[in-house]
Formats: sequence, C-alpha cells, structure tokens
Amino acid sequence: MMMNDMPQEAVQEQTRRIGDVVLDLQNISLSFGGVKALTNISFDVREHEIRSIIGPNGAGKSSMLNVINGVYHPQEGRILFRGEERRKMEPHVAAAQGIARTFQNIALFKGMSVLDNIMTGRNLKMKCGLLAHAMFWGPAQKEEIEHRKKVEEVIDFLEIQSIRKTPVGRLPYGLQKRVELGRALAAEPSLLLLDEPMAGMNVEEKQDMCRFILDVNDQFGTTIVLIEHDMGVVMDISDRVVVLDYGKKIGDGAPDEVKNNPEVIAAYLGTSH
Amino acid sequence: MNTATHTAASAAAPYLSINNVEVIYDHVILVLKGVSLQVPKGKIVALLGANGAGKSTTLKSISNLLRAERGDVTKGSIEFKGARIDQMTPNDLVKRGVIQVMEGRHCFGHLSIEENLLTGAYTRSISRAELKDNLEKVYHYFPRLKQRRSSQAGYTSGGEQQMCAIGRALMAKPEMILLDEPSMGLAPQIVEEIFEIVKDLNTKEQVSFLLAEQNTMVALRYADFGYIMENGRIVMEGDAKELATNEDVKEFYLGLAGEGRKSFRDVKHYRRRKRWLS
Amino acid sequence: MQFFFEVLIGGLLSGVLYALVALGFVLIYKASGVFNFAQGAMVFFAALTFVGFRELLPGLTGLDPEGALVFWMAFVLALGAMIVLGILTEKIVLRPLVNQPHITLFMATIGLTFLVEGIAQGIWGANVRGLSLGIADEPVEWIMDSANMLVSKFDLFAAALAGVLVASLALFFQYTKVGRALRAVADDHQAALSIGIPLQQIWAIVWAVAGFVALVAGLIWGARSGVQFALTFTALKALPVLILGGFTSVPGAIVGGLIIGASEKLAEVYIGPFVGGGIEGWFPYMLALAFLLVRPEGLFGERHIDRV
Amino acid sequence: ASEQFIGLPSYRVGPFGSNGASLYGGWIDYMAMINERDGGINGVKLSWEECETEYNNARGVECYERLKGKGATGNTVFQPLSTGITYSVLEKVAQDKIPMVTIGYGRTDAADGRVFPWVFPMISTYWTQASAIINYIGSKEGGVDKLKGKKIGLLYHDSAYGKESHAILDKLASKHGFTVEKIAVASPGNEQQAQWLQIRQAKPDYVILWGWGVMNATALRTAQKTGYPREKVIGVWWSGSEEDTVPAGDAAKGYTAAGFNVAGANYPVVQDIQKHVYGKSKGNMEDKGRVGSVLYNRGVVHGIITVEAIRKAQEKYGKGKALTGEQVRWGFENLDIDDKRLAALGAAGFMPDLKITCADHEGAGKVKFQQWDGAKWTVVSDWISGDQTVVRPMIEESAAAYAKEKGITPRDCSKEM
Amino acid sequence: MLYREAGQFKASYIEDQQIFPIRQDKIGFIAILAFFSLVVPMIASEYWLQAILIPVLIFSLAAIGLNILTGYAGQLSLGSAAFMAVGAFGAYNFMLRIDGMPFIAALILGGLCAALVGIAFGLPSLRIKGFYLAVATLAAQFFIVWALVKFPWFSNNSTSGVISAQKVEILGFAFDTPVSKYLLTLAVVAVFALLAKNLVRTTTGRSWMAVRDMDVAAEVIGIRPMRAKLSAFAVSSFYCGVAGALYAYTYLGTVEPEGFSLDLSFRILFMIIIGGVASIMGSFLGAAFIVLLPIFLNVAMHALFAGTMPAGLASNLELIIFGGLIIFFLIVEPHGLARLWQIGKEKLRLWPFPH
Ligand SMILES: Nc1ncnc2c1ncn2[C@@H]1O[C@H](COP(=O)(O)OP(=O)(O)OP(=O)(O)O)[C@@H](O)[C@H]1O
Ligand SMILES: Nc1ncnc2c1ncn2[C@@H]1O[C@H](COP(=O)(O)OP(=O)(O)OP(=O)(O)O)[C@@H](O)[C@H]1O
Ligand SMILES: [Mg+2]
Ligand SMILES: [Mg+2]
Repeated sequence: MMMNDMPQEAVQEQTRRIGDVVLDLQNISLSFGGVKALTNISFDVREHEIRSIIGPNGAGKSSMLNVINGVYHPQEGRILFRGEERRKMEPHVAAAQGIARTFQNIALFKGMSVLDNIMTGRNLKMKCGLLAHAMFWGPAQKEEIEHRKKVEEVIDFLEIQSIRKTPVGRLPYGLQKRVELGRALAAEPSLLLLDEPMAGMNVEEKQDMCRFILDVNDQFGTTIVLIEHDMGVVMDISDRVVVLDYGKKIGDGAPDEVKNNPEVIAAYLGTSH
Repeated sequence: MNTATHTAASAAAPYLSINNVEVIYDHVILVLKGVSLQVPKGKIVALLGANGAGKSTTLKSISNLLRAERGDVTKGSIEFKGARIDQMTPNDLVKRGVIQVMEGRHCFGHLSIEENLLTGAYTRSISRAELKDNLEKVYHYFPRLKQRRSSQAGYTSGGEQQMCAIGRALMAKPEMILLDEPSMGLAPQIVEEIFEIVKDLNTKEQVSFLLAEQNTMVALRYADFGYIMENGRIVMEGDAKELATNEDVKEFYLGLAGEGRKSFRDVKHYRRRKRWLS
Repeated sequence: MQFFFEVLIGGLLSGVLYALVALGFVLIYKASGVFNFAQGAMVFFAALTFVGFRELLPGLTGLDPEGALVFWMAFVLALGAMIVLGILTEKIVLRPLVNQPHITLFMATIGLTFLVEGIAQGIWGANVRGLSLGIADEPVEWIMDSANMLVSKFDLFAAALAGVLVASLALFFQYTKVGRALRAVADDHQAALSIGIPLQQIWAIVWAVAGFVALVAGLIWGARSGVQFALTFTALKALPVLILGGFTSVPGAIVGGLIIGASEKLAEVYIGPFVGGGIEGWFPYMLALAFLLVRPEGLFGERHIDRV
Repeated sequence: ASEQFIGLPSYRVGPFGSNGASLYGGWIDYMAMINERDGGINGVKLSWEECETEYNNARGVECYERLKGKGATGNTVFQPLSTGITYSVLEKVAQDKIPMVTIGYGRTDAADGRVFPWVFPMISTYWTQASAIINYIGSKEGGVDKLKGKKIGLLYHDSAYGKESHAILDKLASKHGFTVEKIAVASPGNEQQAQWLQIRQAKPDYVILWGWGVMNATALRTAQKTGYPREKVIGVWWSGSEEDTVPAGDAAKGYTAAGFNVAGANYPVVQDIQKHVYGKSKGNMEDKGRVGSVLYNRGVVHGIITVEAIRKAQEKYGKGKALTGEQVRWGFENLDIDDKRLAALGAAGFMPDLKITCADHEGAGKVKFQQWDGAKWTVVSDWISGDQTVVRPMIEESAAAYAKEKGITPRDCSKEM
Repeated sequence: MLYREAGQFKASYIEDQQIFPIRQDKIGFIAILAFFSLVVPMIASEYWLQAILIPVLIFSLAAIGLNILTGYAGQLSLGSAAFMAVGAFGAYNFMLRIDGMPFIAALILGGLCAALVGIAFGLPSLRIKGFYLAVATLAAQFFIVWALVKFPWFSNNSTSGVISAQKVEILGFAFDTPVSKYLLTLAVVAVFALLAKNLVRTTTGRSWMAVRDMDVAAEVIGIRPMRAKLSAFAVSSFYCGVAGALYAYTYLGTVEPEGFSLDLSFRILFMIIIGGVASIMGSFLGAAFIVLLPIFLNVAMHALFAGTMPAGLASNLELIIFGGLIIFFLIVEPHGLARLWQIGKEKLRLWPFPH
C-alpha cells in the first residue's frame, strides 16, 4: 500500500523536468607526474538530472569531481558551466557559483558540532563582518538566527535533530555521511557533487540516503553528479551514467544501455551482476 | 529460533571468544554493553549491524587498538586459543596470528604501496626470497597494486588504498583476521574478488575471519555464521544461511521485502525500522 | 675575494655543526612524527654527563684524566645514560600519548626539556666546564700558507664526523626493515600498531639513536664553547636548518645546514653592517621562511598529503 | 634577638645559573659568616630567603612582591642582579621605601642620587667601566694620548646591555682620537665565526669584549681559531670570571678583564668564611672549589656592602635594632668604606674603597684588571678610575631627562644631612 | 542532581544561541565575575593583585589570542610574545608621541599595530603548514625583538632599550594603585574575552575551525582560506598586542624587548595546551595554572627544604617538577583543563548513575 504512492505521472515528470546542459566537460585530461588520471574525457550534465559516474577503483571518478569544482586543474580541456568557460579556478569560486559537494573520505570538520558543520555550509551567504560578529549585536545576531532557521530545515530534512549538538567526530560513519550531505545542502547549491555517499552503509541506510538524494533533486531541482559503487543504487536512481576506466570514458548513456554495454561489463560490473 | 545454532557454534571449540565485554570511551561513553561472541577455528563469522552499533569497537577491543583512542575494556574477557589476550600488546597479538584491517584504510601515506606491504611483514623474520614470494602472492590477489607499487599510498585512489590495507595484513601471514568493512568503497567486482580471496584463504590456509560488514548480502553469502549487533548488544545470531532467510533480516538488512528486491527509487521515506532493543 | 671564501668556508663548516644537532630532530620526527623540542636539552645533558664522568672516573680508577681510556669509558657511560633517557622517555612520556595530536606531543617534549635540564644540572651542578677533544681549533697550516685562508682543523674533523653519521642514517632509513617501520609509525600510529609494529621498541630505538647523535653533537659543541647550559640553545640554530632541509630528510639536514651556515655568515658580514649587525639570530629563520614560500615542505621534506 | 631580613631574588637555573650559583653563594656565605663570627650586626642576626627568578622579569617582580613583606621590618634591601628586573621595580621601590642596590649593572643614570634616591648602582657603572678600560689600554700604550689613530674593536652582546657601551665609547673616541669598530653578536652568541673573521679583516689594536654567558667563552675560542692574540682582548666584568675562561680552555690564556673585585681565596675575609662557615659545614657552595672565584668574591662584595650599610644605619637609628628599609637606605646613602675600614673587614685590595653621597650613588668608580694565566686570574693593574669628566655629565643629562619625563623634582643635596 | 539541563527548554533560536544556554552556567558565570570584580578587590593583598591576579588576567588575554590562532584556526605559532612586544611598544609610542592620547585608544592602537605585523607574518601560512609554520613564526619572534632593540626610535632612544610606561589615566581618573590597575585589567580582559567568545561561535569562528579541521573541504564549501587565516592572525595578534600593552602598563610598568622572549611565547603556548585548545575558558584556566605553578613550587620548596637542601638543587627540582607536571597533565587529559571541567559536568549530569 504505502510503497505505491508514486504515481505514474511522477515518472513522466522526471523525464520532463530535465533541462538543458548546465555543465559541459570537453576533452579533459589530467595527470599527476606520470600517472594519467583522466584522458581526454568529455561529457555533459543537464539541469535537474542525476548523473552518475561509475568505474573501477582508481578510474578517475573522484578526480573528475575534483576537476569540476576546481580542486584539481586539468592540463587540457574546457569546462563550460552555465555556458561560461572556466579556466583555472579555485574551489571557493565554484562554491560561490552554486556547486557543492561531499567527499569520499569524509571531510567533516572534526572538532565542530553537527550544527556548526552545517552552519559552515551557509558561510557564503553570510555578509556580516568580523566586528559585527565580535559584538554579536543587531545585524549579526539577526543574520545568525536567520541562517540558523535554514540550517534547522536541513536538519529536519535529514532527520538528524537528535544529534545537533554532538561533535561530529563521535558519530558513526553513516551519520557523518549524512551530516556531510547536510553541509552541502545548506549552501542551497544548484549543482551537487556526491562522492560515494553510500559507501559503508547497509541497505536500510542506503535507502534513506537515496530518498534524500531523490527528494533534493525533486524538491529543489538540484542537479546531482553521483559517484557510487552500488550498482543497484546507480541503476535505480540515475538518469544517465558515465563509465570511466583507467581514466578513459568507456560508456555513457541511460542506465539500461550502460548495463548492457559489454565493455562496461568486462571492465567493471563483472559477470556476477 | 536461534538456540539450536547457538549451541552449534559453541560446540565447535571456540577459537576466539569474547565474553560479556563492555567498552567505555573517554571514561564516559558506554559503547559496548556486554557483547559475547565466538569464532570457531577455520570459520568465517560475520558481524552485522547498523552504523554505530559497535562493530568496529568490538574488533578494536579484540586487537587491543582501543587504548589508542582512549577507550577501555571495563568488563569481560577475550580469549584466543584458550589464552586471555585482553592485556596483550597489538604486537604480541600479531605475532600470535591475530591481525586487524582497520576501517578507513589507514595506509602509510608517505610510503609507497610496496613499502606499505613490506611493513606488513614486520613481525616475521623471514628470508628475502620468502618475503618476495609473499609479496608476489599479494600482487597476484590484487594486480592493481602491482601497477601502482611505487606510488605513494597517500595519492592512490580510495579503492587502491583499501586493497593496500588488506594486502598489508596478509603479509603478516595471520591465522585470524579481523576485517572491518572490507568492501567499503570498492567496485562491485573487487568486492566479489575480495570475498573470494577471503574464502580462498579460509579454505586453503585455514585462516579464520571475523568480519564487520555493512554489505550484508555478500557477507552472509560467504560467512559461515553471523551475529547481528544493535546499539552495543548482540541481538541475533545464527547460521549464515538461516540468517539470510530470516524475514526480519531480509527486510532490514537485505532490503528484500516479500516478493524480492525493491527499487531504491520506490522505497518510501518513513521510519521502517523495528528495533530489537533500543 | 679571499675574505669572501674564508667567510663562505667558515660558514659551511659551522653549518655542518648545525646539521649535527638538526639530525637528532630529524630522526625523531621521521620515526614518530614528534617534533622533539628537547633535543637541545639532550645535547646539553649528553655533554654534561660525558664531562661529569670524565671528571669522576680518574678519581675512582686512578687512570690518567687526559688518557684515551678515560675518554672512551666516559663516552660509553654517557651513551648508556642517553639510552636510558631514551627508554624512559618512551615509557613515561610517549607511550601514554600514542595517537594524540602532534601538538600535544610537541608540548610534552617542551615539558621534557625542563625535566632534562633540571636533571642534568641537579646531578652535575650548574658549573660551566671546559672540554677538550684533543683536536686543536687551529687553522690548517698548508691552506693558510698557500691561500692565506683560514680553515679550522677542528671544524673539518667535525664535518667529516657529521658526514659519516648522515650517510649511515640515511641508508638505514631507506633500506632497512626497521627504517621502513620507523617511517610507517610517523605516518599513522594506530595503523602501525594494527600491523604489529611494536611502537614501544621502535621509539626506544630512535630515542636512543637520537641520544647518540646528541652526544656527538654535545661533544663537538661542548669543545667549542664549553659545556654549559647554553648548549641547549644549539637547538635554535638547528631549527631553520631543519625547515630548510625538510623535517623528514636526513640528507636535508646536512644540505640545509650548509646553506644556512654559509648564508648566515655571509649575511652577517655583508648585510649586517648596514642594519647594525647581530642579524644571525633571525636571518636564518627569515631565509628559511622565504625558502618555504617556494617549497612549503623544505628541500627534501615529504609533501603534505591532502587528497579529497 | 631581632633579625634583619634580606630578600634574595636569585637565579640558579637557566643559562646564567652557573653565574648565579657563585654569586649568591658568596653573598649568602658572607652573611652567614657575619652571623656565625659576630653574632650578627651588633647582635641583629641577618636572615634571608631566596626566590628563584630564572633571570626573568615577570618572576622577578613576583619575587619582589613576595619578599617585600617578609621579616619583621619587611624586606630591607632589594638587589635583583638583573637589569631587566631593576627596571621593572624601579618605581615600586620608591613607593615601598625599599632601597635597591645594583652593583655593576642596572640603570646607569641612577648614579645621580638626586633623581634616584632609592637606587644605588654602586662601585662602578657601565660607563665608568668603559672609560676605565680605555684608560687601561691607554696605560698599556704609554698614555691615553697615544690612543690617537688607534682602532679599537667592540664585540658586544646585541642587547640593551651590550649597547650601553656605544654612547660612552663614541664620546671617548672623539675625545682621544681613536676609532671604534662595533661588532654585534646575536644572543646567545654561541657562534661567532663571522664576527671574528670581520675582526681579522679589520685588524683592530684591541678588542673590548662586552659579553655575557656563553658568548664569552665562544669569543675566546673563536679568537684563537682566527689567530687574534688574546692579550689584546679586554673584557668587561661580566666577561671576566672563571665561568668565562674555564670553558674556553687554552684559548683564554693571556686574556685580560676588568673587575670591581678580584679573584682569590687568600683575603682575610674569604679566609674567615672558610673558617666560620665552611669550617662548620654550613657553606652555600656545592662546589667548594669555586670559593674565591671572581663571581663568588663579587657575592662577598654584595654582602660587605649590604652589611656595612646596615651597620651604618644602626649607628644613626639605634644599634641592635632591626631597621626598616627607609632607615637602611640612609645607611647606603651615607656609606663610607675607606681603606682603613676595608683593611678591618679583611678586604683590602679585594674591592675599591667606596664613598656614597646624596648626589653620587656610584661611589668608587674604579676597576682593577686581571689576566687569566690558564688556571687562575692574576691582578695586572692597580685600581683604575674612569674619566668622570666625561661620564658624570652624561649621567646627569640622562637622569635629568628621566626626571623631566616622570615629573620628578631632583633632591637638593645641600639640604640633605 | 544540581546540574541538570532537563526541564530547560528553548523556545527560540536566540535563546539557543546564547553563550550560556544552560541556566546553571549562566548563574555560575555571573557569580564568578561578581566575585572577581567586587569581592577580590576587597580581600586580596597587594601581592595577590600585583604579582598574581593581574598577570593571570593579562596572560589569559594573550592565551585567548593564541588560542584563536592555534586552537581555533589551527595555525601553530611560537611568536606570541613578539606580538605582545609590538602591542606594548606600539601603545607606548602612541602615548608618547600624540598629546592627549586616551589610554584605551592607545591600547587598541597598540593592538592594531600588532595585528598588522601579525598579518605580515601570517602571509606565509597560506602556503606553509604545521610545524613548518611554527618554526617560521620563530622568524617573527626573533626579528621583532631584534628590531625593537636595534632601532632606538621604538624605545624613545633610551640607552638601555627599556621603556617605562606612562601613567594610566582614563577620564581624569588615575589608575595607579594595585586595586585600580587590577580592576582596569579585569574590565579590559573581560570585555575582550566576551568579544572573543562571540567571534568563535559565529561565522568567523566557524570558518577558522573549518580551515583548521580540513582546509581543502573548507575551500570547497566557499570559505576562503586566505581570509580565514589572515583574519585569525590579525585577531590573534591584536589580542596578544593588547595583552602586551597591559603587560607594560598595568603589570610591569617598564618593559624591554628582551623580556618578550621565546620563553614567554612557550609559556603562552603551555597555557593553551594545558588549559584547553579551542576554549576561551581554557585560556583562563591555563594562564592561572602556568602562572601559579612555578610560584607554588618555589614556595613549597622553601617551606619543605629551606636549609636542608642546596639552593641550586632546590631550584632544579622546581624545574623538574614543573616539567614533570606538564607532561603529567598532558597524559591525564590531552585536551586540557577545560575538557576535565567538561567531563566533570557530564559526570555531574549523569550523577548518581555511572552511565
Ligand atoms: N593528487 C594526486 N596525486 C597523485 N595521484 C593522484 C592524485 N589524485 C588521484 N591520483 C591518481 O589518479 C588515479 C585516479 O584516482 P581517483 O581518486 O580519481 O580514482 P577513483 O575513480 O575515485 O577511485 P575509487 O573508486 O577507488 O575512489 C589514481 O590512480 C590515483 O592514484
Ligand atoms: N573514539 C571514540 N570516542 C567516543 N565515542 C566513540 C569513539 N569511537 C566510536 N565511538 C562511538 O561508539 C559507537 C560505536 O562505534 P563503532 O565505530 O564501533 O560503530 P560501527 O558499528 O563500527 O559503525 P560503522 O558501521 O559506522 O563503522 C558509536 O556511537 C560511536 O559514536
Ligand atoms: Mg574515488
Ligand atoms: Mg565501523
């Protein structure tokens, strides 16, 4: 009963909502010393879609995300974001343009509480200066409270009310992942990059996480780039999938297409799937 | 329902046994509330449970790495091959054949992959040739590592680091491996491979395993016996095959509801979980 | 020009002496990630213990106080003391602090500095003592004669000694099992424990070796300026060497030493007069700082890895 | 009976702990000797308490405050033995009415007692010393007029202390027509290669060593290494103790240094200490071999001056009574240790005669020179005075500036008794 | 069960954002402040005020400064004493050279000088990390002290390099007694501590901590490491500078550049490590501990061994115990006294149940 509230129109709506290309990566190459992490890779991401990147370990998936938000600077290639070409750019500029992300090896601020971690996500939107903060009076206080409200919304959304004040270092892995998602969401990004958000989770937790991702995608229209090794998840929730192997693109398309691509099967999925 | 299997497990002379262990972090945070479990010789035992249930803590209390995190075993005892091991140093434990592969990789970032593997054999005094043999064996299991052998481990990808950590433990030639979330962050193919390796080591070299895993499906497929942990307590135990068919387990840990696997897209967003104990 | 080279060579040779102290830091840092501020105090302790025994022994044994036998007996006893100090440090200070943040360990070594200074002076008294190693601190004659340039015999001897130490330690770290384990420990205490590397043993070994290096440095420096409390300040000379060479590199210590020594002396002679002199206190630090801006991990240091 | 309390802010650890041990040893031993031999000063026993400062200003101030109220009449004299601490308590002592005695260190212009009634930089100030050293060099050259055209190197500790030498030497240089080559050594001074190569290059006729701590031994060592004759190196009194020459070993042989007291254990006053204090195994020195060393004897000088001032004050305020700080100050200001008194104290030739007045808190203004022969110091000159015609105006000028800054009206000494 | 937050609910975020969301804490804080500003001046002796309370307060302020940089922003610095020196000499020169300069303004200007110097020496932190940076801050330590000695202008050409602080007067009231100096210090320190507390719990503080915990991640979410690090250097040096000025004006009265030695920098570092990294309260606890410990040891040694032990040995024993206690405290609680306090509170919350 309960599992059937997703009516048929919703599925149609999904196909409808996908818009134009927002992020276009053209001929990206990246190497570290002798290691070629990415070789001549091109793909695009459309507005509102969930775009997954899969591939074996060391294929260059994380490096790809790092290229998108400016942590790595590719030696070759062009990146077009909302039609603008971005040459060398710094991560905080990407953040200012509405790109947020989570990390493969949790990169929360260990010494801070959950609340503070998520509050940092709103950093970009806060305008008050140092002196105002020191006084904590008038505008600074108002601003703080206002943003706190937003953050509480995120906390409610992710159902982590009970651990608000806990230092994140003490949380189990799965919850840390969720907090990290919260931090990214707090920035109200238009493009969300998720690097293995479900690693180390059991099925139930993965289901929760999927739900969050889908809801974000639905409710806020956020475009999502997702790296994930759980094929069940990837095939179920993505709109299109890119497959990387040894830094090269070996497949790109709808989940079903990719799943049946022999090259992908050989390189990644293996026969047991 | 699980009394029968329980006796079965204890009947096969316990090799590693944990009795009623209680662990407190930082003098105030009580994490394990009396955990008991056994690993029979030559078996693979899976320790399952949600995030924060205390799986890693259990493993660390065995390998005695807790103290480095200001955690303490305040009650209970841990025995391996009939001898108490709760006061031993990790070094002694490794020499006795118990080694842990920690969750979260923990490779030595500044050492190359090969040096990482070589440090794994620190406790053994073996000839150069034998060392080389061992190294080759690990490379045989993980060909990817061979390709990256001279890269600094800190710069390799997440999955490569995971392989490195497991390979490093294998270099110690252990009899009992405590594997903490080996599948985390690995490509499905590799997960499968790793479990094959586990099985291989288990059958060919009689290595016993206690593995904490979130990937219940795979874990139960390879394990002989399973424990399910919630909130610092063991709430269910049984033969792996039985657990895999248990309805609750199926629903909550395998995501299989009645008629089979359900799409992630369709799972509803409501609190489904029934807690055995909270 | 002759003067320039004289200053240059003098500087290079002094630099080697700085490197000798820096080496002790590198050893411990490399093996445990601990920035051992007590190294200076250890140099003092070692030298003081050595002269202490050297004064004591003739009275006890009736041997010739200037003889080789007394020298070596004192050396061995002092070395023994350093090893004991190393082992105790491991037991009392480091073991309980495994896996703690580096700054905590750093602070602990500052505490250790007080402890070691207090113990050294408590045992041997605060007296300032002379120390002669039997190598005169005089110019090498033929260089003096042929080029009218001043190159000290003593400094040459010290440089050679430092060279041997550096070479053997570098080899040890790179190619032996224990050396590898030492580097592993520095990266991740807990992971090192998990694969059975006996941290205790490893640390005791390193601290003992660092003690040996401190003893050598203490003898050389003690012979230069007397055995007195100020030997602890040699640490301050070693720090810029250390950052320039890289905390984790044994050869870096020597190269850093050479660079710092030479440029500090040249700066004092050629820039000093314009700003009123006495710039040796900060110049090496500024130089090292400027250098770091180009290479944040020093010349040969390991890069800080932060991958996301 | 009553007791006279003296607070001792001492330093026995840290880089100068070695110096401190000798100095405080001599001082405490002298006071102990007075108690043992004479039963105190007219029956008033001396009592004291040490307070470790580690040569650190903040701790010095804490010691000052802590010691201030101790004893029946409070602390009656404060002798910080650190210029930094001297400055830190300079204003406090006037408020608290505790005389401060700084012998051979401290604030030079405090020699003007009209502006600094509570401070006594006795025997000789740095400026007087510098002038005396030039006079000594002059005497070796056959008269100060022979200094014309000579070059004198000044190797100084690069700190406020070292720079005390600059103004006075510049003045003397222009007066006598020599040049000064100033070379700074960064603290602590355990490396002087560059400096001595510069000296080797400049070839000065003499080098004045204005050092402290490890800098001294290193200077002598490096002088040897660069071939500069030690006979031409003249040290100040903080560079002229066994603590400076012993660690330099052979390199110190021939080196000469100034001092306002001499070394040697054969003076009657030291003999008395040996007999009455060490004889009863009550000595303060852990290393008895250092009794009679320069710094030990300097401590004895501190003791003598302190005791004599109290004795003097008792003459006015009542013999056999414990005095207040204010009363002891009078004792200091009217101190007059002439040769006769010195002989009576068993210290003839041990320290210069000393007469303090309301205007002149320095008193003697003389130093002796001693040469290190490789094992001990031997006196090589008589008491040599500084050139007061140069020094005194400088002091008065500086003191007047201070008085102006602080709004102090100098005392009129003709009205003081 | 005195210490319980149960039953205290917060109806608005304003309430939850307060410095002391728990009522007992707030009452405790007010009580402590009242005690130190009303009771202490009446009962404390001159010695306590002058030699203990004033320095403890001043060092607390310096420790807060260092804590901002090291504890909150994660940039290890060994140059705090030098920044104090800049503050002291800065304030001195403003007082000296500008007629009618109000003291408080000079104090703040001195702090601003220190902040500027701090920013200059903070620039390398953009590239350099960890101990490399720590050693690099030694450059500041040595260079600043050298410059203050070398250029007589800073000390108004005093031959000895020592400056004597001018009289402190605010609105015609002269602060020249220990009590008044103490109250002035207390007021300045309390205000600045409050400001610091505000800073660290708002965006500025969060961006510092973010950079400390993981600078790549911080940058990715839009925090500019440069701004965060430099602002931390500026604010930290400002605090140290103000502390330095107070050190000169309400504590010692006269200061010389050499007084701001590396030793002092270490002492301040000890304060934050022993007190508690990233804790304002820890800064106070640490300062009190490090100021009091040597004094306590010295007094104790005299009480116990006066006369029976050679003086040199006694002094060395003090040193040994001091070092030993530092290590002991680090082992017992690596997170400092502030953490012990917190654990105490947590236990109190659970009390009488063990868990
Ligand atoms: N900063 C770096 N320096 C050197 N090599 C790097 C760096 N970053 C990535 N690499 C290399 O690039 C390759 C791709 O790495 P990346 O992390 O992108 O893989 P991945 O696809 O995310 O793998 P995984 O699924 O295991 O996380 C790896 O071989 C890795 O070693
Ligand atoms: N060092 C620590 N200090 C305090 N609490 C800790 C510490 N380590 C773990 N915990 C707490 O102990 C509980 C159990 O943690 P543990 O890591 O054992 O769980 P887990 O079952 O391994 O979870 P996961 O699947 O996320 O790895 C968690 O609630 C965690 O917050
Ligand atoms: Mg990755
Ligand atoms: Mg775990």
